[in-house]
Amino acid sequence: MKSPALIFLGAFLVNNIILMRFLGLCPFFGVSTAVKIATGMGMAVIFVMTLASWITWAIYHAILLPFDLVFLRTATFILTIASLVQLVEMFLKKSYRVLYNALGIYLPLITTNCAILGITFLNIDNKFSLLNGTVFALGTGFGFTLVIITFAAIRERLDLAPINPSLKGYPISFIAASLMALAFLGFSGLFGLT
Amino acid sequence: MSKWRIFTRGLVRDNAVLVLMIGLCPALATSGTVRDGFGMGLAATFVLLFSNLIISLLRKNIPNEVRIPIFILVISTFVTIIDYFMQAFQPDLYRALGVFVPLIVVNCMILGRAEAFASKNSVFDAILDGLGVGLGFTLALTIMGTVREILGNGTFLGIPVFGESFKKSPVIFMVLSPGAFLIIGILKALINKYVRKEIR
Amino acid sequence: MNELFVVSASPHVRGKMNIDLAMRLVIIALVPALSYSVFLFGIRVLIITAISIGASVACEALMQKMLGKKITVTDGSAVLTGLLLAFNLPPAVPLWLPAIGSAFAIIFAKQLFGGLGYNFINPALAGRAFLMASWPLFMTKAWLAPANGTLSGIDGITSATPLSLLKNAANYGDPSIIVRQLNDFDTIKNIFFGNIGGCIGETSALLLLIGGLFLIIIRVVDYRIVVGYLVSVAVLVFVLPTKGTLMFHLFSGGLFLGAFFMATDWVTSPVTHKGRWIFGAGCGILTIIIRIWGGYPEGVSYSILLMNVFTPLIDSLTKERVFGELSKKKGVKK
Amino acid sequence: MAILDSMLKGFVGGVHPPENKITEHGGIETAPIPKKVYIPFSQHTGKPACPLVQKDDVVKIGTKIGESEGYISVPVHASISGKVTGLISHPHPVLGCSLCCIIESNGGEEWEQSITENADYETLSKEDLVNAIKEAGIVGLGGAAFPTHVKLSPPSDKPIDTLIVNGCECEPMLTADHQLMLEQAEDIIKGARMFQKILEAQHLIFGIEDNKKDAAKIFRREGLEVRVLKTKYPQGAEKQLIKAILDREVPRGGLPMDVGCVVQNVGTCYAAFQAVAFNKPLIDRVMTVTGDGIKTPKNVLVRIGTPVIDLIQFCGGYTGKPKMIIFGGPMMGIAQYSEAVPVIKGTSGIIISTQAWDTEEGPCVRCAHCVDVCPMGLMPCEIYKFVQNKNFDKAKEYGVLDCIECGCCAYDCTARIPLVHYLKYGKNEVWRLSK
Repeated sequence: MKSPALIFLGAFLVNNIILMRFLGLCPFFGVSTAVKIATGMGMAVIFVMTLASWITWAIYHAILLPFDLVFLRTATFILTIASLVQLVEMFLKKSYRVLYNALGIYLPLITTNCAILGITFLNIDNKFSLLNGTVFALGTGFGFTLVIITFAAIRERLDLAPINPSLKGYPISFIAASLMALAFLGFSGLFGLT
Repeated sequence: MSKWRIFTRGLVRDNAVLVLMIGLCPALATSGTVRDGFGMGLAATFVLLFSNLIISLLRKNIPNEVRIPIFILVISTFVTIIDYFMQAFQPDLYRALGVFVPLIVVNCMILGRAEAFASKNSVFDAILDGLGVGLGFTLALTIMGTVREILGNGTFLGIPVFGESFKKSPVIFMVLSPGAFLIIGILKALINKYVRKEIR
Repeated sequence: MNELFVVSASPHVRGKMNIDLAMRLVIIALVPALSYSVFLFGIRVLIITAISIGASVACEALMQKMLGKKITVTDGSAVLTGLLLAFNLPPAVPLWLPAIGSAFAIIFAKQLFGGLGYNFINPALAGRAFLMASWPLFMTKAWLAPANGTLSGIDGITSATPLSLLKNAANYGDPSIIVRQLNDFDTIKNIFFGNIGGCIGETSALLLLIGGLFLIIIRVVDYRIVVGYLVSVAVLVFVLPTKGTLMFHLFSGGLFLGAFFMATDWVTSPVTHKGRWIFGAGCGILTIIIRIWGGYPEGVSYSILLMNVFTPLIDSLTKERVFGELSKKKGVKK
Repeated sequence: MAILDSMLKGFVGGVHPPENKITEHGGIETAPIPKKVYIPFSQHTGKPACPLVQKDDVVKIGTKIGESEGYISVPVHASISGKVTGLISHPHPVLGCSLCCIIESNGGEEWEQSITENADYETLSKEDLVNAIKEAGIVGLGGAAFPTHVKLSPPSDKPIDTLIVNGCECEPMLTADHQLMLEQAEDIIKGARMFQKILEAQHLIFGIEDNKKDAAKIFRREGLEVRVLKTKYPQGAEKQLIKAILDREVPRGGLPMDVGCVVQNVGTCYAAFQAVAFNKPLIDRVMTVTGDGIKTPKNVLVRIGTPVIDLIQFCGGYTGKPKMIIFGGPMMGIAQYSEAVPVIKGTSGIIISTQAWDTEEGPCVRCAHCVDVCPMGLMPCEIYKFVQNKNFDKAKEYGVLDCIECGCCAYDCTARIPLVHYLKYGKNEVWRLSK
């Protein structure tokens, strides 16, 4: 069993959710036009991802496993996350106005973010305990945030470059992401993690 | 709109991955080999086809306020079916695709077709649309899988191409994650340059 | 006389440094290391370098033509990319390898992004990382023993460079003896003067140091990045659990090549002063982390690549202090 | 080296172009009275003066031909005696074209009667002194031509403790201020003392670069406080000079008076003294005519409005085929397309050059030399890209409005990008958009 610190680093750098696991690509390309926006999105993802991993872990271990309903996993998880996001949005709007203003517009986008659901599935597939699952979700969320903010800064620079019209937009972003992933290969094998 | 147009629109003109740039996660993650890409494409097509079918059948009975949860339920039912089916009959493929099989449920392509097309059109049209979009997705993944497998592994469906010496030292980069990003970037650029104009 | 005079924007005098000159000066600063490498590993080094440079220049010209731009291969930047890529290759790689690496570097890391000045990641290092990902065997095993020396700098061990020996000492004999040998004065001397195996351009720390100092003095290379890099490496060697001594870590591998010539690449390093310190320190930290805990024996090129990726972010977070800004302390008197 | 530079007291950044001060020991020669002068009504920062004369009016030297319009404005005076032959639009060294009064000389030197020695000027009140300076049309002669009386009337809530007299002349090639300091030190000191009295400043400090030690010596001998500064461009820019001498930073968007300082150029001190002690309006100035395109480079005392061609003849004509005529120094001067442009109050020098810069600009390679040398701590390489992409919000955020257009960035640009040009354009657009 790997220690929580290694799980965190693995999820944060080595198996970065976006660059290595290909999860959450829609927000990665869609919400990375400016550093400020990307930061908001990243924070929202960290927040929701951690909450979601707790709740789905509880549902899985308290309901689905004991009652032999594992086959309902996909359906329950996605509905749980969708309603969780709704609840969080309502709760923030009422009680934490500042946080709501910062994260509010990103919350609805998160429902369709496969990263959240993916992490809850991976938590189960890896048979993580609650602690490890939390650490894993946090590491993943930070990895997501780091990469999306960095990518946003790169794209701000790409906007000013004389790029061929047929490469503008998605193609050059993909190629930039490819080079980013290439650089992140430098982390592979860190602490023996693969 | 002719039936043929409904089918081909999803296949080519509004190809989910290569033109609309949706459903990217599975497209990049599972296109390391032809088999994985094709398998993933078919799995998604299955879900798309049947969710379109059911939603189109029920379209007059679904209350508008709760339509999204119901769509998700329908979709996740078929995702669970294909999930268990592949686990039973294609264990190798299932292992290769990993978490991306259950994640078909959040593929915006599927929910998007349910919302935009199946819930408003006849059953036959919905089937055609589902098939078109699904096969378009399969096509894109297969193309990417082909390029990446040939370059990155020196094989096509496991059969060596370009001789044994290339198979010994292929461009491994292509099967790694940066290769996936690079290939789709190049494909998208080529489409922008040569194809997009003519279709419009 | 009714002819109109030339009207151009001020200033009407210009400094001596320009892009072409700077590129040529960097190339000149690298020539000693290259010549020494030819002496060490033979004429093959020259062939690899020539192929690398040739492919790089050819791809640059081809891409510029295809993208409908002015062909500017004479500015020397493509030559420098090719040269630096060759410097990062083991001397016994197959001859097609540098050509492919150069092509990747120029096409995907540079020209598609808009050419010189717009690439966000060092093309030569991107080329190297691409080769490393694709053909790891060639990139980590194709060493040649230097003339009058051994690959490791230690007598009797001929299959590993000093850094991989440090990392996997157990594979080559008794680890404690090997580590002691590696940190011997004789070994360090071999490493410093370049009497060891390694990538084409990284063997002689001394010659790289001379070239690098020359570039710092003529202001082509910013001292902040170099100092930040080397100092952070030095500090971490003391703080972190590593078997190598300070001298061993500073002189071995591509550290000097990276710190003086590649991390300091104008285009891909931050423009702010604070940013340059951060960039240099970040490179040093990542280098040592990869050397100690990473999956590769050497971390220089990946550390620089990673910091290249963070450069735009560093730039936007570390704006220079504008004159008169927040000058509560000094500005408003009374 | 850069490390040492930043440790020395002074401002950060700056460049040191070749000085080329070939007229350093030349002395000041008086140019002959031109046959015709073209006197623009706008020679200063602020509103142009309002014409007072008409065609065929007869004027004498010192006759007021334009009245100041509003507070930030000064009057304009005739610099020769003769007849007004027209008020037309004529090439202007800064504005392209502008309304000029053309006066044809009658060959004589008839001065306006009021121009007489005012022996008891020291008894005048502060207000009278400021008014006399304004009426004489005195502006900052360092180049910016900002009306002097405005600088001398700071609001009461901003007390001035230090008057700095700027004798830096940091622009390469120019030596007019240097010569003036050598030849007219006495009057400059009297002018500076007068300013000090007006401003009620406790301290009077002369700032002189270390390539003009002889001038510094003269002022020292008079018992004045002189700071010899490192020869570095733009040492003579107000904000940088204050930083170097007093280690105070003028806040962003602020003026020297915000940190209790006023900076006056040595030429301004001289002219203001003349204005008060002899009632002499600003009708001439000392300037340098130099460059490789002129036969005998000189420092000359020139009547305002003299067309540049007359000066070129006075200085022996061109050496070869001239390519450029630059009004001002090589760093901030403005290139002229015609030799008909007249000398105006702010013209500190004229450079005739036989070479022109290749204007082709390369791609920015982010060498950050511009960031290193910018005395204002800006990032010209980033700002220029925002301007190029018409992203003026970002340009403003990065401080384009703080640019002092000194030209250091473009001087040191390895890609030969006319950064100052882009920044000026950016500034204008930001101003335009914020209106």
